[in-house]
Amino acid sequence: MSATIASAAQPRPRPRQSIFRNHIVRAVISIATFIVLWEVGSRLKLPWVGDVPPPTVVLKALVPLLTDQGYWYSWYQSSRRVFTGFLAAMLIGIPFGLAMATSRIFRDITFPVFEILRPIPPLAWVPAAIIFWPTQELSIGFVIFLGAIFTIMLNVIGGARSIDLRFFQAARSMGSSNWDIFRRIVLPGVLPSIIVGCEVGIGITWNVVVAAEMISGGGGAIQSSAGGGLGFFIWSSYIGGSYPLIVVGMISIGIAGYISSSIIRRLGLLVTPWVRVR
Amino acid sequence: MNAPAATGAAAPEQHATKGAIRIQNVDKVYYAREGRVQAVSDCSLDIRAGEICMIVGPSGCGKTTLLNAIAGFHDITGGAIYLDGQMLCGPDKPKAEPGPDRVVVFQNGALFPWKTNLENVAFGPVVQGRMTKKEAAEKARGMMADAGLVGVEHNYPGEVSSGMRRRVEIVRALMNDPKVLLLDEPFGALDSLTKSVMHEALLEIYYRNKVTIFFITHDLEEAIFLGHRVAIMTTRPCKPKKILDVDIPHPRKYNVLTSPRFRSLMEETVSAVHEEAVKAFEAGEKEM
Amino acid sequence: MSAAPDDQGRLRAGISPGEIKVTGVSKDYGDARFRTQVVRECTFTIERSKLTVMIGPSGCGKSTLIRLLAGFEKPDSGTITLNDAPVTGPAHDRLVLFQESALFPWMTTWDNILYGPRARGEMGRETIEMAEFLLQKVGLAQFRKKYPSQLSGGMQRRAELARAMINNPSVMILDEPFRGLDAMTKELMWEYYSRLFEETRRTNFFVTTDIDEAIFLADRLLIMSNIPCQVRAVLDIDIPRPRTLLAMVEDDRANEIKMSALSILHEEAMKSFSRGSKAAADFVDAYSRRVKG
Amino acid sequence: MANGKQVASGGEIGAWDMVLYRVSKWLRSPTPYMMFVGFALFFGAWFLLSEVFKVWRFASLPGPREVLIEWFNPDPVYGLSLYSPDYYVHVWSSLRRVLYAFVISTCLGVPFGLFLGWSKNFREFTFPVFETLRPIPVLAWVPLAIVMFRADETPVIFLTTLASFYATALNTMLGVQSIDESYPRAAACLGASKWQIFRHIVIPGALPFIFTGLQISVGVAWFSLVAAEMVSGEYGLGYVINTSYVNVQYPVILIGMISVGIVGYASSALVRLAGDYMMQWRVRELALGGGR
Repeated sequence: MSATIASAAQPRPRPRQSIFRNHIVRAVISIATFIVLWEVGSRLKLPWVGDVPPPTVVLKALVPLLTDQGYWYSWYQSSRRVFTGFLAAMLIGIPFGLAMATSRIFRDITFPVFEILRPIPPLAWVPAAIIFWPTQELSIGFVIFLGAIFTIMLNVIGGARSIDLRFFQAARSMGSSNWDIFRRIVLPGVLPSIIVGCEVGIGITWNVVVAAEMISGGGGAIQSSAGGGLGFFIWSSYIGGSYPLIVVGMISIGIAGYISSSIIRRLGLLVTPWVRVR
Repeated sequence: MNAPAATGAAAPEQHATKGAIRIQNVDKVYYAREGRVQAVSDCSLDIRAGEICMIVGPSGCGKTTLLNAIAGFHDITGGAIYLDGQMLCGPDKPKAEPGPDRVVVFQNGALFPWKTNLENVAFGPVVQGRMTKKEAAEKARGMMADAGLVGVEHNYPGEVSSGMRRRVEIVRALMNDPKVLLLDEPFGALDSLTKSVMHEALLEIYYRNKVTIFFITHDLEEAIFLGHRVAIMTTRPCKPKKILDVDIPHPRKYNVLTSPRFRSLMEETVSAVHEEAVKAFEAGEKEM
Repeated sequence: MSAAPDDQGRLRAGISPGEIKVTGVSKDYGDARFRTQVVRECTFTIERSKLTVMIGPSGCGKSTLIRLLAGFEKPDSGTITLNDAPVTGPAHDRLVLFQESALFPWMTTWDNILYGPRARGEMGRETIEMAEFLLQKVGLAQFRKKYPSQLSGGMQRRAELARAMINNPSVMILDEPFRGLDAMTKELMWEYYSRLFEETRRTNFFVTTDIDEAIFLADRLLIMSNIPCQVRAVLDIDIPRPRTLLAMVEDDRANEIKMSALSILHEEAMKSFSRGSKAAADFVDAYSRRVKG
Repeated sequence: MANGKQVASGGEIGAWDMVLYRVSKWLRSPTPYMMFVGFALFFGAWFLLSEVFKVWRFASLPGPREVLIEWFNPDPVYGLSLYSPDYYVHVWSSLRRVLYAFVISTCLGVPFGLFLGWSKNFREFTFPVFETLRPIPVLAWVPLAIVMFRADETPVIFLTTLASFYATALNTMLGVQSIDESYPRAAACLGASKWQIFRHIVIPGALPFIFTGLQISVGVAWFSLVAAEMVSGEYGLGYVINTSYVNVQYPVILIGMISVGIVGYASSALVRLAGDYMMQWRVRELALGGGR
């Protein structure tokens, strides 16, 4: 229930100060308070927080790293793994999900198997993957793939089911062929759900890659070095006792995860312009 | 003061003495993302105790803003609103307190889906602390029976038809013995045949309870069929353009719809509203 | 929006209005103990170049009938023919406009309108020109690049009309197309739509629950009974076209028709209302006693 | 919607009749038989590849027959089967950790989420911190958690709690924000005080989202628990999976995986049941609106 907008020429006096600014200010206050509390808590050696290095120390540890090749190589390693595993999950998960959504028989056959595999957490697959795949890299890739594929497939199926029946009827009565309906109704109809699935999936992927690298580094499952990565970076910092670097690693992964999910969101909006406008 | 003159021809049956609303030069301005919006401007309207006053205007014309001001959901930026001579909101107190003397029935229905119909109806007196749960349930059962709502007490609102849900909501409002019932397009989403059944049901309830009814709609037939008076509002900003006395005697039944008097009133309204509608329609398209 | 003569010619070009005959059609749903007959022994004709309006209480099986006419489903018994050829499945000679908008949200107005020709591979220069013309006709020329979510309710309906018309169907079937619009926009849409009909004289079948809408639009009015769906009455509405809202309110003949339709409908509405639950039936009972007494 | 559903509710039809009807309809459709085909294909392929033909890398994987025999073996070769008490010790310690984590995260997350949604001031001051910490994967916390809590048990529970907490709090907040504006307004009209609105409107209104959050929360709890147990800790199913690998007891890995799957599935089913129990109104609404 909105009423008309008064002519644009009129000045726009606001009775109170801008809410927008207010809310940014509040966010800054909130994060600053958090950092100060962290600093104080760890300096005072409070229980629990006491062993976490204070932010100033973390910052000091971070600065030399910025020019360190090894650190950036870890970024590269993890990102490469996430990217390939995730790409594989998309390449297999999306067509598979679409097939399940469009063919009743295919769904009836494969969905129950898929449902009994789904509750097994991806990381529980790590040892089995190592036994199966010839190289370390492939087994990590496989686990990452597993982490993302279930979410992507579920979203594809759910998205296809939620397409309005009338769209099919309308298309059918205007003379569409099956292929035309698939290409011009089903595909665009599931696209938004695919993007949502990918966004959630990539979050899981970062979780998995960190753990897989850690397990390969120190947990004992994989004895030989797995060739770095941010998870390994954290784990080796822990083994080496350089605690500030643990925090640096965590923040790095947080940033990497955030960047990758916003890239997906951006790309998603690019390919679904009708969702963007509104 | 510029209260519209009462012609008396359609004066409501004077059983009720409470529930007169005086809306006096009300202004409402708010700031949206697009800038300053004048929703209501210098709007004055007198609603007599115990009458059904229909507010007609195209959607988005600011009718609901007016209702929100009376109910106390929003503040006003100018003017004042009185209920039985008492100021609800005015210059010193821009926002009224929502209270059980002015109960709203919402556009899309606001029965709490997690409570059964009976619990919904009993809700008011219990939270006000006027009755115990048991007393309230007793009274609720009685009132629901009066409105023909038997056998659905222990169903959840989601289980009954939409027409039924609206009736439960009206009964829930009446449980509080309100002075005024504020209805915000309550039948807008119903199909037209169910709607006609609901109109008669609402009148039935009204004849027994005699509360003031402030009824927002954009359906002209509904407005004339139900109302003692019909206030046609201008589009953006909202203020009364024409106030029509509906001198068809109550009680009314659906065959009123084809009576000559009804038709002449309909003509009068259609011509008054049509140009507003076109204006709103065009404005809407321009905005897009 | 008045139509120039050549406009009218263009609109009518390529239209061959059809006639649908429905004979003794029945349709059941569910199976074994849960079987319900939704349509029973329905017989009526949708006459050539006329606007036939069907009215009945909501939930009376009208939508089922539409699915049968469109060919999305098959009747259990009886026949449906278009120009004496039996209807076997969906085809673009019978197009359906659905309740609320069924424009594809991922296509612009322009792509939506051209969907049908594109799907059938009929994208000649003439088609493009026709699309352009129709876009002008429904007043959406500036909105060709907009997505449906950017259009107002009334504009969406008009875009949908254009999307259907470009396929040159011999019959258009409209299932409560103006439901969900607010009452005032709706009335403007009636005027717009009936003018469009008058210009094209295509066979139209229009389903609604609104008596005013029905009388305003119809050449013939079919009044349906409650489940199972059957034709209760057929009224010929002989009010001259073009019609306007004001003229209709003043018209005595319209009022007479309304009166007789209302009395049938009110009865059916009460029945359909009470079908929902036992409580509603009790209510209707008590109510009708009170009204009489 | 002039068909099917509404029509069928004409007569008096009991809930049990409806269940019978649905089951018989399901049995008459191809679905259950296709499901059987699917399982047969999956297990058959696994069996043939790993135990009969021993193709390529499949040879090193334990086959289904081998796993089942070991799992149901009263005298297990590798010391872990349904008959060995150790098995239950592992299951129980994982279960206990998840339970702790779930209870703690629910007790903290639900009120936190409710306040986030209810009070704009609270949200604006606390949510930024929440949002800054959230992108850090829970599993990246593992070493830090070990450093912070030192003991054996607490780091694992902390990690699991953290993962669940995010899901619960976020969904609860969304739940409160999803409540239609007219519900609190209607309550205010009927004379409810602020606290009464919170109790009668905000909490039940957010309940559907809260339970979605709890479902996700159980899922991620198992997800991170297994990882945490694989890296640190003694006992627990994650630990079993990892040590069996190190000790080359391959069938036990599979036993561990299957057990995690079953227990995980059962726990989320429990949460769903609890949700259905607490939200009768939704169950009944959905039962009515079943078909198109």
